[in-house]
Amino acid sequence: MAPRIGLKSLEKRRTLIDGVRSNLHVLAIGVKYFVNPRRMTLVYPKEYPRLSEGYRGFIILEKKKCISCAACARICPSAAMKMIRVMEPDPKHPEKPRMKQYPVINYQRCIFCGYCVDVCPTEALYHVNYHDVVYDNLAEMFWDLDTFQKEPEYKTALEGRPVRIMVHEELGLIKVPVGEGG
Amino acid sequence: MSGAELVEGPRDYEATLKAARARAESALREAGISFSVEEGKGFVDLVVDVDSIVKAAEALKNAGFTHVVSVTAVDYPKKKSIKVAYHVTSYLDPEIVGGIVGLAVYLPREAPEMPSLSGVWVSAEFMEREVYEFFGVTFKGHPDLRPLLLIPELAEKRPLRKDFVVREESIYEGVPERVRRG
Amino acid sequence: MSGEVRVYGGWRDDLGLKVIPTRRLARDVYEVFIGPQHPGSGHMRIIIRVDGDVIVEADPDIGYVHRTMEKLGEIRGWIKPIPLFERMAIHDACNITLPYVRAVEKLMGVEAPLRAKYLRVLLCEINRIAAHLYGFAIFGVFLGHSTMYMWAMGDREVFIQLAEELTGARLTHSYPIPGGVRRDIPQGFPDMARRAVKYMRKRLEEYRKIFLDNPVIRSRLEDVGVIPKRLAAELGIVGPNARGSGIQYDVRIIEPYEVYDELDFEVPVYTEGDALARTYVRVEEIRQSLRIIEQVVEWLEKKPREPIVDESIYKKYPPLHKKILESQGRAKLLPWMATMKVPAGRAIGRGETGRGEIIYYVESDGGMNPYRVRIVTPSARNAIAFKYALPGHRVMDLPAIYGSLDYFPPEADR
Amino acid sequence: MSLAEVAAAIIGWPPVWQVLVIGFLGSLVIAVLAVWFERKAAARVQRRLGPYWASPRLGGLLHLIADMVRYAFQYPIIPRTVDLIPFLAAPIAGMVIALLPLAVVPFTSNPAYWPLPPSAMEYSLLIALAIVTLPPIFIIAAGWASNNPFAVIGGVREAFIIVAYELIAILGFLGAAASTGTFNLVAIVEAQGGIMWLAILNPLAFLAAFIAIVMSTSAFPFEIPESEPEVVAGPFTEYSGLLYALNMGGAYMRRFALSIILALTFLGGWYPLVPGEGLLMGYILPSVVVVVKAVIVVLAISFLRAVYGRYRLDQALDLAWKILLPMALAGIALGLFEASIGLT
Repeated sequence: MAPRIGLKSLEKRRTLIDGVRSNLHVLAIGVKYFVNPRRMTLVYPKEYPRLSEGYRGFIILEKKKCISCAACARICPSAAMKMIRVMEPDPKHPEKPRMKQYPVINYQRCIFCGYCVDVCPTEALYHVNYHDVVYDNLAEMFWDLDTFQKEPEYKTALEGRPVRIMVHEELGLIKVPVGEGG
Repeated sequence: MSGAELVEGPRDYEATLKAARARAESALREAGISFSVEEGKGFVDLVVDVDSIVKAAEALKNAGFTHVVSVTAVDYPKKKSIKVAYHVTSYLDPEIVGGIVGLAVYLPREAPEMPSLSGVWVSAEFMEREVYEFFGVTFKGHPDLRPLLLIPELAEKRPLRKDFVVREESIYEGVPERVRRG
Repeated sequence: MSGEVRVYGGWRDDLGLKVIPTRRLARDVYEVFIGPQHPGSGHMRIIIRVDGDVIVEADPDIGYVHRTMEKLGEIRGWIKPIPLFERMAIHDACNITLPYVRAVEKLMGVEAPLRAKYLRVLLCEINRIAAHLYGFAIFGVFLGHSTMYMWAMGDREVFIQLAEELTGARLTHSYPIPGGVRRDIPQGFPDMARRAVKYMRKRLEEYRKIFLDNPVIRSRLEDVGVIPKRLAAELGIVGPNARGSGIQYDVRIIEPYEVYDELDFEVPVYTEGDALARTYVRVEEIRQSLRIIEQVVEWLEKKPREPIVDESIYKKYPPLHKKILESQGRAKLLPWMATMKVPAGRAIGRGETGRGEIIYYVESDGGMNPYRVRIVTPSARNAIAFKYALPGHRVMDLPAIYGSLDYFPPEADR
Repeated sequence: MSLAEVAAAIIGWPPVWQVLVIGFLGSLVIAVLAVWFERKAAARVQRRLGPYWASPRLGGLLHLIADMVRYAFQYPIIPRTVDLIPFLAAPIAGMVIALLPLAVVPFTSNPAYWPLPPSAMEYSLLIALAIVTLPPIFIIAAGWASNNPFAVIGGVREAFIIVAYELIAILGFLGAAASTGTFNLVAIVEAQGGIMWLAILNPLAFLAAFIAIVMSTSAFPFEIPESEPEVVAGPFTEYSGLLYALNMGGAYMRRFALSIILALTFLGGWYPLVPGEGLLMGYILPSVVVVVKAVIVVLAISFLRAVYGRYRLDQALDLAWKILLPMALAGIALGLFEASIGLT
């Protein structure tokens, strides 16, 4: 059980008969797929893939878990995650507002590497399993703190039909329709 | 050389590196070139004088080092020098195949100049052009010394020298007013 | 006209190798700019000078997608460059970042646990197949074979799907981190991988029929763009291109990293050195990668789960992190990683990507940022092959040679 | 005689009718069909959907019409450096002349609907072949007038290809003439009768002629002058908008015209239908049969795109001169032999 070098050489140039035969092979395989195409196409957005739970899509903040450590902003490779300071009431002393910092995210820059989610010590950030969301303008893509706490509306789901993409032994990829919420 | 001598199975890189280093050192000694050794993890640099580098390169080439894998330049502003290392290795010699040995010189930071080794190792040609544009090292005798990746105006700035500073944004910067208000 | 000797063909064994200088030929040759906005060039330009239909001289002019990787690598700490570097060859993301991670590991003195090594190899081989299929797709388009393009791109999707299940991202996995990997295999992954392997084996047979044995394609590739063994060694070309020329070199064998020395596979070497041989090397490599995936998946399935990060990192994990690693198979990062310091030193990390050997020279001065990251990508080393392989061929051979070298501009330009 | 009658008489005159209606309108419809089929067939082989969104219910059939509308409204950019008159004239003339062979081929055995007088009909095959050789000149002219390296290289390639395929096409079709001993297309069709198609009797000449058609219309695997990876769009690199569409349409029309000649000479023409009296039985139905056969040939050529790559120029020429030319000559010999033993 060890890797090794395998010296090989090409088959020699063949005769005319071989040429005719391989031409026939070519045509036969073309006709084979012409008759039975075994398509892989996903007719997006009529159908859209329901991605797996571990998919690294949009990142959402659960604010009450956040401990303001700024680790997410520090590890962000594309400087998409930023910290802002907000005044908010202190649960212990409701009369005295306190200064706290929270992350906000700029989806113009985010590369969905998921470092922030993985670095968060309290799991205050999580991924949703979609990322095909459209914006009217770039400014909107800089989420403020409120937007960061809500999962964005998944408009594709309104008009499309979800399918789950599976690996198939004969056909490569197949689409299996899933019911709503399934 | 026959096929049996060549690489067949997995190899011990440390042994290869040791052999390559011994080969290179003896080649330089035979050529009567003095050198000092700088250790690294996975390679070794042999530092020679700029006047003897062509002779050293020829000696290494004759010792079986077929090609350059990297012309690595590092800027040391504190030492006022730029180190240019030709990391070379061999494809054809089974004893030292893959072992990386560096042939390095220290050049003054002001007007660094050294003879081109692309006459010895053809594979250095494009990499020398790269060092030229990023560090401003002039290679005398290079067949075609012009910037490779950059446009000439940008190459004038010698972007990989340490005095070309690229500043990273802090984690509080770049948040628009709308978002900062929370 | 001028008394210059015209050089037809970059190399003949009896002439010995000499540097071909550019920009010095006679004026009566026709100059054609292939690229950068050109269907057959990608983001690069090849300035060819043709005499009749024969290329006299080729001057690869690269750099159109240079993204200052080396400079940015110096300012972003040690872990942030990983997602950056994978953008050099986005469909080969794990292969191209792993050597950097290994170089950093060498400097830090940490080592990934065995399970993480297997996981790295798994993703590397998935990436290798995807990268080769991508190469085939582009090659197909170059030769006017649109079916090859669509098939290879479609089948690549299978392996992207595998990678997505494993890492959570289609292409930019950012999977290896110093000391381990980020995720363990999800439920049902081994079966999925086995199905994909079976499927791909069948498809390779069909590829052979419609593409490799297609008389049209065969005649386009045979004896075209021959790079003899000695020239290959002198030019220092890497990967399948070198192995197509009979160079017995593969980093997985020369410096077996991760667990490659424990796996059973073959590194195909063809001696012909023409475009067809380079293509066959890739086909064989896909086959061998499928074998590796099978072995790795079996190992991962059989062996009990263990932490997928280095002991030194794992023992600093708070209970929450350990719970997540056990329940979701997700290895959390620790906050200090963003600003960690790496002991001073110099290391070279290398690995075999789909296109060949990649080398990272990483130097640390003990600070929070790398002092220098020098990256030599396989395509950057293969670029010089254009200069020597093209002359002497017909203009119509240009796409065949370009495609067979599997040159990928974003990777070369860094 | 009213104006309408005059117009009807002009259009009803077989040469005009054949060029304008069967040729131009017919080939427009057929181009829509053929392009759709080409895309759809390639898509099926390539495991994808192909044209779809332009008309989902028709399976994307109207995609080419959408394309043509786009071409029609695209701003045609004419570079300053071109030679203006040839640049503009070449695509138009090329397309018109591509259809001209249809003015001389018969679609029926009923002499009332022949486009040529019976005496000229004796040489109809030769006349058709003579006209067929004209359009490539305009492709070369287009390339030359464009004054662009890619266009010039494309034009030169076209010139090489012409020399190779023209001879083979003519010799291939002459194989049919040799078999039947006449240049009269009507007589050739009649000689084939119901099932004695020359494609079966003389497969060598048929194959040579078929491949020559593939070559002449730059279909795969001989799409060399317009080979995208090296020469962008070959002679048509500088064309845009409607002019580009004319160029592309010209190639389809030439393919269609040549396929009609092939259908007549090798595929039994209007048989199994025997033309009778009257407009319907004597002319329209037989011509529909011929056109259907030609369309099948066009579609078969389109299918090749899905499975073949592109030959190199010198390899295509090699194939033409070393294999197809002897094959076409052998086809003539076979035809003469068959004629001498009275097989046809």
